[in-house]
Amino acid sequence: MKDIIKMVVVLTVISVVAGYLLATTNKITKAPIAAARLAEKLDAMKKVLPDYDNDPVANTCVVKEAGKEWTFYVARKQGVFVGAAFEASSDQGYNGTIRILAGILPDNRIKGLEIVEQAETPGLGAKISESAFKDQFQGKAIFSTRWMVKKDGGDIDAITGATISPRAVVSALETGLAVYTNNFDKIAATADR
Amino acid sequence: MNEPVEKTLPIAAKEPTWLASSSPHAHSGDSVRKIMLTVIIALMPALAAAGIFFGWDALRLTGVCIVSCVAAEAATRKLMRRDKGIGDLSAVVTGLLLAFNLPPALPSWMAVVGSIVAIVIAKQFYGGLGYNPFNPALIGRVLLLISFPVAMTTWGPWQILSPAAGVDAITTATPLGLVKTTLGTGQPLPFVFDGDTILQFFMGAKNGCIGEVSVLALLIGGMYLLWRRCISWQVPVFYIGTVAVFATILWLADPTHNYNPLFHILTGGLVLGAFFMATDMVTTPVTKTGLMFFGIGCGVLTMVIRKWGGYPEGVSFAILIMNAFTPLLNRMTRPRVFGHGQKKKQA
Amino acid sequence: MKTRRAMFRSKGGVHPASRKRATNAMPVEFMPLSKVLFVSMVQHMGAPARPVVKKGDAVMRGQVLGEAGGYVSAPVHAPTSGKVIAISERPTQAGLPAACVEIEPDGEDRWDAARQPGPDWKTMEAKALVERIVAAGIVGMGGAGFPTHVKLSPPAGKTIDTLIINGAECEPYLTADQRLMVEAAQSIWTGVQIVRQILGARRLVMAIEDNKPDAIQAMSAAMEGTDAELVVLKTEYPQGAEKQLIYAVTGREVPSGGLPMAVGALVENVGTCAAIYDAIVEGRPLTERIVTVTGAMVRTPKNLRARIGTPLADLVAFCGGMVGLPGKIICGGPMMGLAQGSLEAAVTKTTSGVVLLPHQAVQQFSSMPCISCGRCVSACPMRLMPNTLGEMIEAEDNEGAEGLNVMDCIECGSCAYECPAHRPLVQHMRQAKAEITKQRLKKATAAKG
Amino acid sequence: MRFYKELIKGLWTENPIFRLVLGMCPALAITTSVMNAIGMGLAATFVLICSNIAIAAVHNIVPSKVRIPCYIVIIATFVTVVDLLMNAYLHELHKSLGIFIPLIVVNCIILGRAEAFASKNGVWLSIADGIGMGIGFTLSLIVVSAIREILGNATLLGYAVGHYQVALLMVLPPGGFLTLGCLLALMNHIQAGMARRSGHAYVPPPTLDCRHCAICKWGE
Repeated sequence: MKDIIKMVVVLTVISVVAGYLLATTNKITKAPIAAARLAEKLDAMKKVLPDYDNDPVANTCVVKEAGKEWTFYVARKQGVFVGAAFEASSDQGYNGTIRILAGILPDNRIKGLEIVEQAETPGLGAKISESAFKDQFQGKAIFSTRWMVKKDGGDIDAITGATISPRAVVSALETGLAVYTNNFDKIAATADR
Repeated sequence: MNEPVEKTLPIAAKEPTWLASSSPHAHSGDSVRKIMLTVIIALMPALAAAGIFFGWDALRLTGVCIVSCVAAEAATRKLMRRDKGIGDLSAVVTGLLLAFNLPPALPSWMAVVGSIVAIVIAKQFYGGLGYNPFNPALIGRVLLLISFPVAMTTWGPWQILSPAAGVDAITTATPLGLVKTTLGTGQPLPFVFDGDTILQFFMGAKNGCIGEVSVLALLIGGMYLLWRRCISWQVPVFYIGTVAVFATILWLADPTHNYNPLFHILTGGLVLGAFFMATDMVTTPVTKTGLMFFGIGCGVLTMVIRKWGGYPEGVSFAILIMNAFTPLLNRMTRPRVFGHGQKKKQA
Repeated sequence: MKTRRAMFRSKGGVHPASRKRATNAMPVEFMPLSKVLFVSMVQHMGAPARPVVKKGDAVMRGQVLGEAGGYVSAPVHAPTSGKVIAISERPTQAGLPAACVEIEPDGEDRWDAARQPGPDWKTMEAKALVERIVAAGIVGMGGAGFPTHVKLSPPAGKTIDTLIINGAECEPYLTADQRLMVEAAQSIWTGVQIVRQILGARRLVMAIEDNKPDAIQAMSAAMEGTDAELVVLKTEYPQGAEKQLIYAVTGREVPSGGLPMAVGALVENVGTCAAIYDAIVEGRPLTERIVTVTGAMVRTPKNLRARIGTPLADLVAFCGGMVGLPGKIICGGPMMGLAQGSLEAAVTKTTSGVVLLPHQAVQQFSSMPCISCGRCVSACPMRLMPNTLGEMIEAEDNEGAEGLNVMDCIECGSCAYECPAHRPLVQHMRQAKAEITKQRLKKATAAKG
Repeated sequence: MRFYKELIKGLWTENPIFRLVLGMCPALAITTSVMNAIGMGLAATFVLICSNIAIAAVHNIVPSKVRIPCYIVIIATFVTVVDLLMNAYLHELHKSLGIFIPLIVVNCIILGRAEAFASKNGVWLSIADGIGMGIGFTLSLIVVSAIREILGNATLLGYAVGHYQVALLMVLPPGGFLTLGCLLALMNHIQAGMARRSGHAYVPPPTLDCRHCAICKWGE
């Protein structure tokens, strides 16, 4: 009986001390973590959107389509709509889901494309994260481009030895673009907050 | 008859000059070296076919692989102070099989890397001939495939004899690669699989690794091996049979997204694998039942990889995976010992 | 009588070149008496015989030289008349020293006065017949040398319904049994009937391999008009092994560790049956046997009727000597026989042949690793896995080997015959079996003490 | 003196990766780049030192029946602290190490040292043990990852080391197994040589099948 009480007490004390330690750490790191995450996102936005002076991360338009919720980040400069960015994903990757962030200019051209998340084969499919692949999307008109890799009869250069990953990127982009064009009016009209 | 005879022994009886070892004193006369030699002979038609279809490249790769395998074997054996030399010819077989699994345009130095990996890591590190759990040539090939995917999947142009309407007759993909791409994206099939194409695939005028293209040449070699009792019929029959059955089921279920079973048999490394790689004695089961299951397993895995996997071809991976099952199959298919009533379940 | 093919084919087995053609058509010749006969007291399985003569004694042919050393043992008789010149220790064919009575023949070859033909065997009791067999020193002449009377005295309650006469002679080279069947079919047949009377066996089967058509013909002529069966076996080694033969003829499997009587069967060699005929009808104890002297290194291969105790060197010399240095000299067949270090050993009751192999025909064992070709697994008539067993035993895992039934190994040599890596598999098995037997004995004594 | 001995044993004689063969999961998973190896190594070292201190301090009062839960709680606490701190201040590294930071909890080195050392020794020696083991672990990871990064990515610490055809396999999981296996073999070989020179017989670990493999006898 005495043993059991001792066990309970010791475990409780250790857990309480541990809990206190964790709570403190969490308190200290909460703000920096949030800041780091935000910085990460803003950094990506800067890459895919033109110059803006609003806060696109806060200025969003949520659309429900194709069974998914799409978030469009609207960028403005001096109140004028200068572009929108959205995240899209495809599970047709070689090794799981690929998530991209794409930015579109008001003249219906792509401003930029970033790979947010991927687990493709290093040195092969993972080359979709390299600028040699990503940069080809810049300036492509969203309506006149055939959104397929060249091997499948489209306009997008694939990576040597890896067709699957670029194909997944293109398919994610194409789906996102369709949602964007369908809801363009609503997105462009999103009021600044 | 009652006259005692003189002892007229031609040699001194006290000093034995002959062997007094254990029975049996007779032997079938077969040896590891002879088996390896038979395999080498059986691979010659395929080598000739490779020479016809790929020319200089085929001979270059074969030469490089054999020389570097034998050199690696000799060097490792010397360094490890292993008694037997390269006389068993197993390194030559490994070199030949590795070369047969390489695309014709592969740079020579990559072939050397593959050979060294096959001999040193896949074979000698495990203890040499007889102790390697995996087929050394396939380990060499898979390592090259994973390490240098671009070089290992770059092919020259070849012409399809019966292209489907509106599809280019010249392509730089393998037949399996073509089918994987087009069926995967729902596009029309690139060729009509009629008599001309079937014959073309059977003879070997197509893209592929240098030793796998000519089904005819491989069948000649395979029959020779069967006739010389170097391989048992179970593996090739059940391997190719399983692929055929699997492919037929898929094809009947959905002919628009699956290809003809005959196509699956005539393309890729299936025939090379079924007759020469999945029959490697060291890495396959010893019992006939075990070999049967081995063949079926290889067939299922090959089709699963071809149908659902990332690579268009799965023979190498299928055989290597089944190699890992060999000890288990040996244990599971242990024959019932004579005079033991029921099959003994051994822990 | 009906003749049929064997109905059951056991798994495994090998097909070595038979090489019987050198001697299978040669009539048996009498081997002249040697200057000295070396009669070993170890002629059989079980306890050695005890010498009952001493140096200087004059002996007659058929006189007892050594009496049985126990129940599982057999007496040894003088092969000819002469003088005992020494009782020495000499190596047997297996190379181990054993007591040996050396006899200098007087050349007259007079039979012991006590010898007399028996009464009509058909009127004799089984017990009396067995007693005469014991007295005649008859042992299994196929090779193992198990005392015959032990086999013929099954414990009460055990019935033997099938008697199988082994004329398979599946070992390559040997033709002693084949010639005996061709030349003395009637004696064999009488011997068989005596055995059948002792056992009261319902079914009688004569089993001969299909590569001996002359023997099949001779035996079927002798058996004409009886209810016995003649089973023609497909030639395969080791078809003549007791358990394999019973299976091929009856489809019954002798249980592991059991005797043939467990499945109601009994196997007797044709030579043994002829010896039983000699003992019962002629009253002659076992003092000679047929030995095939053959192999590429013998000048003129022959089948010889040789006295027990004849030195092997004399046999070879009578056949014209050697044509060169042999690679191996084997007592018995090349699959299970004993390799001889010298020609000093002498003929025993179980010496069915002397084979002189050339160097190139001799198996050279090596220490190469197993390449898992599986040929030994296909060849093993007991359906063991010699490859795994060999590796286990090399790793000194005798317990593991016991678990994989190494004790069932009959040491037929099929695995090592097939092995392309020339691994000494049979040697491994013997070593493990000896080791396990030793451990079991130790355990048994410990349990007792 | 004892302190010094406990400090250096982790570097060679009781190196956690190459001698004790502990912590294989991170050694195979995150050694694709030297940067990852350093990050993982230091994170594990930090946890190891902290947990060693904490466990050495409390081991006298913890009943032996609940000692494993107690140790796990202590270890998990420090791991979470490291996880949060890295997320906050070393965000990029935290992203590339991913799931492997929380998994330090089940890294056998940490619990292994807690059981084998910290629970039997004082705080002072446990610090030495933690530092030594941690540094040994980190250095081992650096060796493995350097080989993999150079061969598989043609870089070292992110800087290009030359222009050549890289072997992708090296930065994929099989490359981890290959590298680690070869290094373990080399280590056994060196160990065998050292034992021989000092006049001892080298006894390989009994669980290994040493009948056929002769790598540790290479060149004898």
